Amino acid sequence: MLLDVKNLAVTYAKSAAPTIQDVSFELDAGEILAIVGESGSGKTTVIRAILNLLPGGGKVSDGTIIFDGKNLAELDNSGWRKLRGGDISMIFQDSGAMLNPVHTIGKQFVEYIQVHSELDKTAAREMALEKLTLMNLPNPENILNSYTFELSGGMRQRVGIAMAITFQPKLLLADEPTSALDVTTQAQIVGELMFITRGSGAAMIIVTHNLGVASYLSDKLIVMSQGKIVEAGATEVVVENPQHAYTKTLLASVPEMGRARYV
Amino acid sequence: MIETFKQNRLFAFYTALVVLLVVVAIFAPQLAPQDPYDGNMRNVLQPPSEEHFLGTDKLGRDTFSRIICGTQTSLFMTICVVMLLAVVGGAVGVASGYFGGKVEIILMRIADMMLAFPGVVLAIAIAGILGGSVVNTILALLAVGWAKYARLVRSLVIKLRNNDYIIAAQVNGTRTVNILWRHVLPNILPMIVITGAMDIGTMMMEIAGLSFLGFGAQPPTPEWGLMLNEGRQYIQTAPWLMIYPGVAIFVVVAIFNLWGDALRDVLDPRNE
Amino acid sequence: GGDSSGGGGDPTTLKVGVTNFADTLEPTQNYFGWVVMRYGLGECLTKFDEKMNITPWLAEIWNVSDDNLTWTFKIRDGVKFSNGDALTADLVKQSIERAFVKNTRAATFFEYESIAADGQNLIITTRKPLPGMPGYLADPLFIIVDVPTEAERDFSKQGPICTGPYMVESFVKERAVMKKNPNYWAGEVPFETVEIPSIDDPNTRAMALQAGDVDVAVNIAAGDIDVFKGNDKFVIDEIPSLRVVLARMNQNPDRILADPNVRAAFISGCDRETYNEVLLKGTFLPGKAPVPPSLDYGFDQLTDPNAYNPERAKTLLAESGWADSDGDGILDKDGRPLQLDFVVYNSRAELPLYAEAVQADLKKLGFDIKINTVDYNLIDNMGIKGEYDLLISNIITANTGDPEIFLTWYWKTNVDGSNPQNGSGYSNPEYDAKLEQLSSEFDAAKRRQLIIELQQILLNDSASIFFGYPQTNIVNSKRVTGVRMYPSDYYWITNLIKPAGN
Amino acid sequence: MSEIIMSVENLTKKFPVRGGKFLTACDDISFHVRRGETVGIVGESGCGKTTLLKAIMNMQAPTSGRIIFHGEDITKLTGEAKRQNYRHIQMVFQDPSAAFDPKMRVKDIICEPLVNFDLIGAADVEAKAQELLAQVDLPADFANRYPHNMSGGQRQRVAIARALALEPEIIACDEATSALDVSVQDTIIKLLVRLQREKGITYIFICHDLALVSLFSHRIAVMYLGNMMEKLDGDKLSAARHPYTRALLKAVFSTEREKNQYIEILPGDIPSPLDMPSGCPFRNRCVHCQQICAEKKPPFTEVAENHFVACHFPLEN
Amino acid sequence: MKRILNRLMQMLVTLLGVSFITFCLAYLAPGDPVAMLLESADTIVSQEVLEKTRAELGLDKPFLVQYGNWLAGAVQGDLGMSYSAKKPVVEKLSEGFVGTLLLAFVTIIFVLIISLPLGIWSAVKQNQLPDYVVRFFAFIGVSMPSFWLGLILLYIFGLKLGWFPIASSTVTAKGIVLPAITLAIYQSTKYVRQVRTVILDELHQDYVIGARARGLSESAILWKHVLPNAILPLITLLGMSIGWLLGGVAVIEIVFSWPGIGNMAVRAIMMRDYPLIEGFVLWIAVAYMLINFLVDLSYAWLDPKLRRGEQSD
Ligand SMILES: Nc1ncnc2c1ncn2[C@@H]1O[C@H](COP(=O)(O)OP(=O)(O)OP(=O)(O)O)[C@@H](O)[C@H]1O
Ligand SMILES: Nc1ncnc2c1ncn2[C@@H]1O[C@H](COP(=O)(O)OP(=O)(O)OP(=O)(O)O)[C@@H](O)[C@H]1O
Ligand SMILES: [Mg+2]
Ligand SMILES: [Mg+2]
Repeated sequence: MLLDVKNLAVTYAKSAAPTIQDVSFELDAGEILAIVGESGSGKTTVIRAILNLLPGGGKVSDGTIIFDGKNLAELDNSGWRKLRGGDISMIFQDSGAMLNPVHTIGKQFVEYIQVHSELDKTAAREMALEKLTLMNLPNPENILNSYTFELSGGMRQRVGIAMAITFQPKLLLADEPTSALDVTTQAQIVGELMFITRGSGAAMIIVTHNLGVASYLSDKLIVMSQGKIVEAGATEVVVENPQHAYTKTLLASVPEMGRARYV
Repeated sequence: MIETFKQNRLFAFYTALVVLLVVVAIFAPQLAPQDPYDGNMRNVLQPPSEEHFLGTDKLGRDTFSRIICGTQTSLFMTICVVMLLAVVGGAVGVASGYFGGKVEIILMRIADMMLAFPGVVLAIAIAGILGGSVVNTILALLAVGWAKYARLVRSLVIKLRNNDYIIAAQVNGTRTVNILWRHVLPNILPMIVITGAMDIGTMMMEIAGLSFLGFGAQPPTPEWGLMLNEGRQYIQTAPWLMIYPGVAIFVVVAIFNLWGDALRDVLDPRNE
Repeated sequence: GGDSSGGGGDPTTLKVGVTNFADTLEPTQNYFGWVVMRYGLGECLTKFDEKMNITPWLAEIWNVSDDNLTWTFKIRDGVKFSNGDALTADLVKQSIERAFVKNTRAATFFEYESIAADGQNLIITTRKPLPGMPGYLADPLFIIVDVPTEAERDFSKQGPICTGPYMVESFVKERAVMKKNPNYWAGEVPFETVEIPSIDDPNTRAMALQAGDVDVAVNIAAGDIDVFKGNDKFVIDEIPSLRVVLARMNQNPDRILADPNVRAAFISGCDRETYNEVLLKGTFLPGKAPVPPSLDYGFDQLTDPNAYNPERAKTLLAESGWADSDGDGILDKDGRPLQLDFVVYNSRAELPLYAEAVQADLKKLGFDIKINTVDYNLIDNMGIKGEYDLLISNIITANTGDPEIFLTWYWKTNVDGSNPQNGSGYSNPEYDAKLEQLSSEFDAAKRRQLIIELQQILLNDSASIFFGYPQTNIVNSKRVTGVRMYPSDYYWITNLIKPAGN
Repeated sequence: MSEIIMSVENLTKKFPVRGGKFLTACDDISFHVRRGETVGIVGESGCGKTTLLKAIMNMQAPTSGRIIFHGEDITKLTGEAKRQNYRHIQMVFQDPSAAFDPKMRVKDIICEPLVNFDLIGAADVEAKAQELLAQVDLPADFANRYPHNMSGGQRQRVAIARALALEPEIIACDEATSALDVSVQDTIIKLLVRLQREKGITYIFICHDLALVSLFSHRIAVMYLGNMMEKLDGDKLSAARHPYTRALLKAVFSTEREKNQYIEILPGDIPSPLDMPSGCPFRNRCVHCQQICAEKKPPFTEVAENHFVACHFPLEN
Repeated sequence: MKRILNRLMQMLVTLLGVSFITFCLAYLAPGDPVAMLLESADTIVSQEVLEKTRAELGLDKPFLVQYGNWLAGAVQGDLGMSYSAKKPVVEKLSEGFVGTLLLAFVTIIFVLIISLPLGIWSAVKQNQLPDYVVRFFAFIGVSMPSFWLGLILLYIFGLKLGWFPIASSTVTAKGIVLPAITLAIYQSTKYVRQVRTVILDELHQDYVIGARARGLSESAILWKHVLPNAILPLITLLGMSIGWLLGGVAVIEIVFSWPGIGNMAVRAIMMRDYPLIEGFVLWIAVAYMLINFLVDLSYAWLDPKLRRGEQSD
């Protein structure tokens, strides 16, 4: 088992009740897990907790996260640094915003590669080029010399994915990687994510509020509501035969082409 | 209101201090143990003693009484300046921010010009040319300071103007006057108040600076900057004359700065 | 007090902390000649000694013809300008004529029929007998400059070529640097360089001296003098000066002070004794008459009708119809409040002090006195134009050896600008007549008597208020010796100031 | 078929941008709106939907073109006439949390339009507010709440209540549900549809979600890069014939997994509106592109009843 | 390039406005300029001479013509004669210029040395002891009148300890220390807060989370990512401070008798030397504009958005 999350609880402020509670799930290598649920239900919190990147003083207040046999709670700072961007990578809703606006993409890509390897600058750049090419990005050389604001949303997202897969991570965490994109671009990115994970055997947790994307992409599905998992299981089973009332409403509310019209 | 105080003890505490200062300022003549203007000329430059808590000055006036009364002068001038700044700057800012067009271009050009100056120096020039007096000091600081407020308010109004709820108000058929009065003003007021509160300390210091240079309050007004300037002459022989007005400025400015900070924490919509 | 005055320092450099009002070193501009002389740069034909006696300087000896109209000054042989030019009577003539061309004040000292040079003799013929002539020529306005060098030298920028022990190295208002004049005629010049920072604030000046930033400081204020008294690192030379602190009273028509009763009330309301003895710690003598007691012009026999008497002041005001009709504590008459504009400058510490003390005292009588602090440079012009109700200044009373010029300038009737210095509107024919008499009186005793009478007239008329008479001082650290204060206040840096070691 | 209540005629909006160029946000857009119907306008980001709506709402004057409503060109209205026009056209905003003055209570918010047109007095506010709240299924005690004390869905109901207050003929919605969760979106749409039935309101509904638009619009207009590509009846969307519309349809993921096997990826990015391709705006991403597409901008042609397509080579069903 | 030209044009317009306002100020100020120029302490000039000089100087012309003439002179570096010094304003200004420039320079260096490390430290240690300590002192600093601080420093270090001169009527290395430190303390207290805020702002940006997620160390994030971003707002601040300092810091210059332009300005005002005041105000405006312009240039150079925008023009 690659990842084993048990009874995870996260608390933001000192005295407040935990924002998420009792979250448990397992993930095997090569599996794709989708987390869906209403906004504010704690989806982002779950995956940030895995990388210990909780914002604003958030703390794991209970539970364990075992990754690849290691209890992550026992990691020290350098252990975390190795893990982040190494065995576990993250893809954000807007990967562009996650890059420094005053440095070129190339500079940051190379820096990232050098943090996790012994490569020199040229070799690192080679590697960056290679990863970008893998993402079907036209003219990768040009992209390395660009700043984030010079790329379109779809391109930025692809750069983010290219960086995330650089070191063949065992686990990819994707937080709404397509929510800011147009439908046509979304289809492109979803396709690429699928291709990459299936191709490399990496496991992935994808947070999305698009149930269609979730059912297209994932093997397992978790439905969250108000900080708790209300339903979990194989995607097919959950989508086709939802048990929990909330999941049912959710599925029924998704506007689907060709469903009964409102008018 | 009471809720706010409960939630923010620190703010309540600073507010209490501010209220105390205001009370001291209002009742300064009653609180001062002696006449701040009239001293015993046979009893000058006395070091602090039981009778004269902070000593006496060059004309035998009681320093403590003068410092107490200085609260009135200082606070009165500062509050005048800040209020006028807010009103004048605010009006200009709203006019140019909401209506835009030529008026805006002209007003903002002038404001930019004013901002292209180190305020204090220009204030010195204006106060100097007009001649030192309380009113002229206020005018000078007003002439120099309005631009900052106008800019601030304008940017707030512009942000607001593109806000959905202002657009909604227009779509609802709200008349312009009402939009300004009911929607724009209440929503920029907190920022103006915050800025004003945070400026009180600065203004107090600038007023003291002007007086220190001789362009502000004139003798025999008990004004701290002026007292400091006078005390400077006696830095060696009667250092208390220089130290205590400075301490007074420091304490009052500090209180207002703390209060301003706390007020910002309380009022700033971003902190909600 | 701090006793950390730097002991060491460069023995070839003298540092003097002064107040300076001069923007340039052109001696004929404004009163800038004073500075030229004080800095050890310029010299005159005659000089006042410690007792205010006229003594020879660039002129060795002089005499006046029997008709008292023609003066002959024998110019000292062997005197050289700092550039090496020899001083001749002709150059002196040019210099004096230049002063007359450049500054109208020259004519207020004397008007000449002719000036001629004859060998080393300078012959001046005047229109009327002028007993004060040798004293007039001691005035810094008549500093002897090397006029022909003006062709290649801008005096106002580079400073004039003169005969003093030091010459200009650099000058800006804030700081002058003088260097040794290699051609000096009267003996050794002890310092290579004299640095003269201008420290207008009296208190800062004192601190600079104390901290060893300067070796000599002029005019330490009353508040600070105690710091140096009894401190064995410093020497104080304090003398009664020839100065008086007075406030002109603008009595032109329409002015509140045009009413002699109000003037008298004003003066009676001021407790001058307290101001001088307490506020100024006795560094000033209480004022009464125009001429200070340090000069023998009958100070004690003059009677001051306006001695401190607040009750009398109240009565006088009431007599003139001033009453507090609106209950604001300020008297008024015909709707006009008893408000006076009191012009003050700051570079002398006692002036604002007097003004504020007066302000406090007279408030009790119902005066509302507005203090208007201006720069020293504006004072005289404001005085001339009468832009004041009261204008305080610290004035030298006998810059020509006796008070004649002083008594003339400020109180002689000003007919269409004939005596611009009197902008106050004061006019008394009797006074003018006596002045006329004085101007051609050669007999010392009679002159003294006239001056006493003149003073009494001013006192009786409440023409001005005389606050006090300062001691002047110059304080030096024991690094140097030979520092002296002269009553005339003209000579600060001389070649008598030497490093202490020598 | 009901009467035409508003017609947009040749509406063009250009923004001057740096370098003296122009950005064409809306290019010669024309369509009708019929009373009691919903017109859904779909398109990807930056295609000019909001610009179009701003013209309709009289918030931004178009560069050219007219919008005829009640027989007059409302883009020319100013001052009081413009204000009076808002009695008949109201709007619901995308972000329900930004659309209210945070300092006002719900009752004041929803009655503000009525007060503005002097239709009710201060005394009637409470009652009227409760009546309006009831229409949008909110309890009466919401009248005294502040906007920040409500959930997103509740706020959007308040927004709808406010838009209803004047009983306008047209309500324009700019992405009115895209900030909401799907389940909330569902109830809001149902509410809108109910109100339309009860009051005969006309909606102009701007949205980027093709599926959603298809489910409740009577008419759908598809926009791309400032141009209108296809107009057709809402229930006939699957019969769309423009390659772009088709591509959109194929990019929609579904929870019904078997449908997802039809996902097709449209290559390339949307061109920058500053750098528009000549001829057909879609040609650089279109697999059916031919010579003429680069040369001539395709005109609208009616390929079936009420079905217009701007394409030189409309696809067959 | 175009942007820069644009900026320059804007600056010129602003300068024109500033010059007009100052000219108005001087024009409306009480007193007859000719009389002020010609008369000195003891001389009053006759009406004819006044009229004649007035005509010579063109001061009898209509207001706008006078302004035009003055402006034409100003463009050629002629700002008229100082009433008090009776020498050209430009010359008088240049006397104070060196002192002010030097003081500004040294102060800014002190400010940077004090405030950058403290600000960064306090941001990184947000809500920990170092942060509280730094903020406490910064707070004390902002609430303390600078002239009072100056006097106290003067008393201690000049008078009691004798380390520095009491009055620096000339520009000396020793003399600059106390005024520069006073100013630096005063300014630093503001800067420390600003640096802290700016750094904190940046630390909360998404790209910091991104960098963490990529496994970068905290120090690499701070130095390589946060600082380059923080520099832009700080440059603006720095520009404002330099401009402020170049205007001459009258109060401090007076406390320390520093021969700067602020000191001169205060005297000019006391002496009602309007041409000098005009010249002074104009100088400040020019200095401010120049600094702003430099700040803009540095933005164009440092901010990739602007840099790239420039190229595509
Ligand atoms: N920095 C923070 N401090 C305090 N509370 C937070 C913080 N970040 C998130 N929360 C709270 O935690 C809860 C879960 O937030 P989270 O971002 O995980 O939700 P989400 O499911 O990702 O929502 P969305 O779909 O809107 O992204 C929310 O109620 C939010 O208010
Ligand atoms: N005021 C403006 N000035 C310049 N360009 C503008 C302005 N408003 C909109 N645009 C541009 O016009 C184009 C259309 O904008 P619009 O907001 O109408 O798009 P949209 O379809 O509403 O997009 P979205 O789905 O992102 O809201 C965009 O390229 C936009 O950048
Ligand atoms: Mg989230
Ligand atoms: Mg939009």
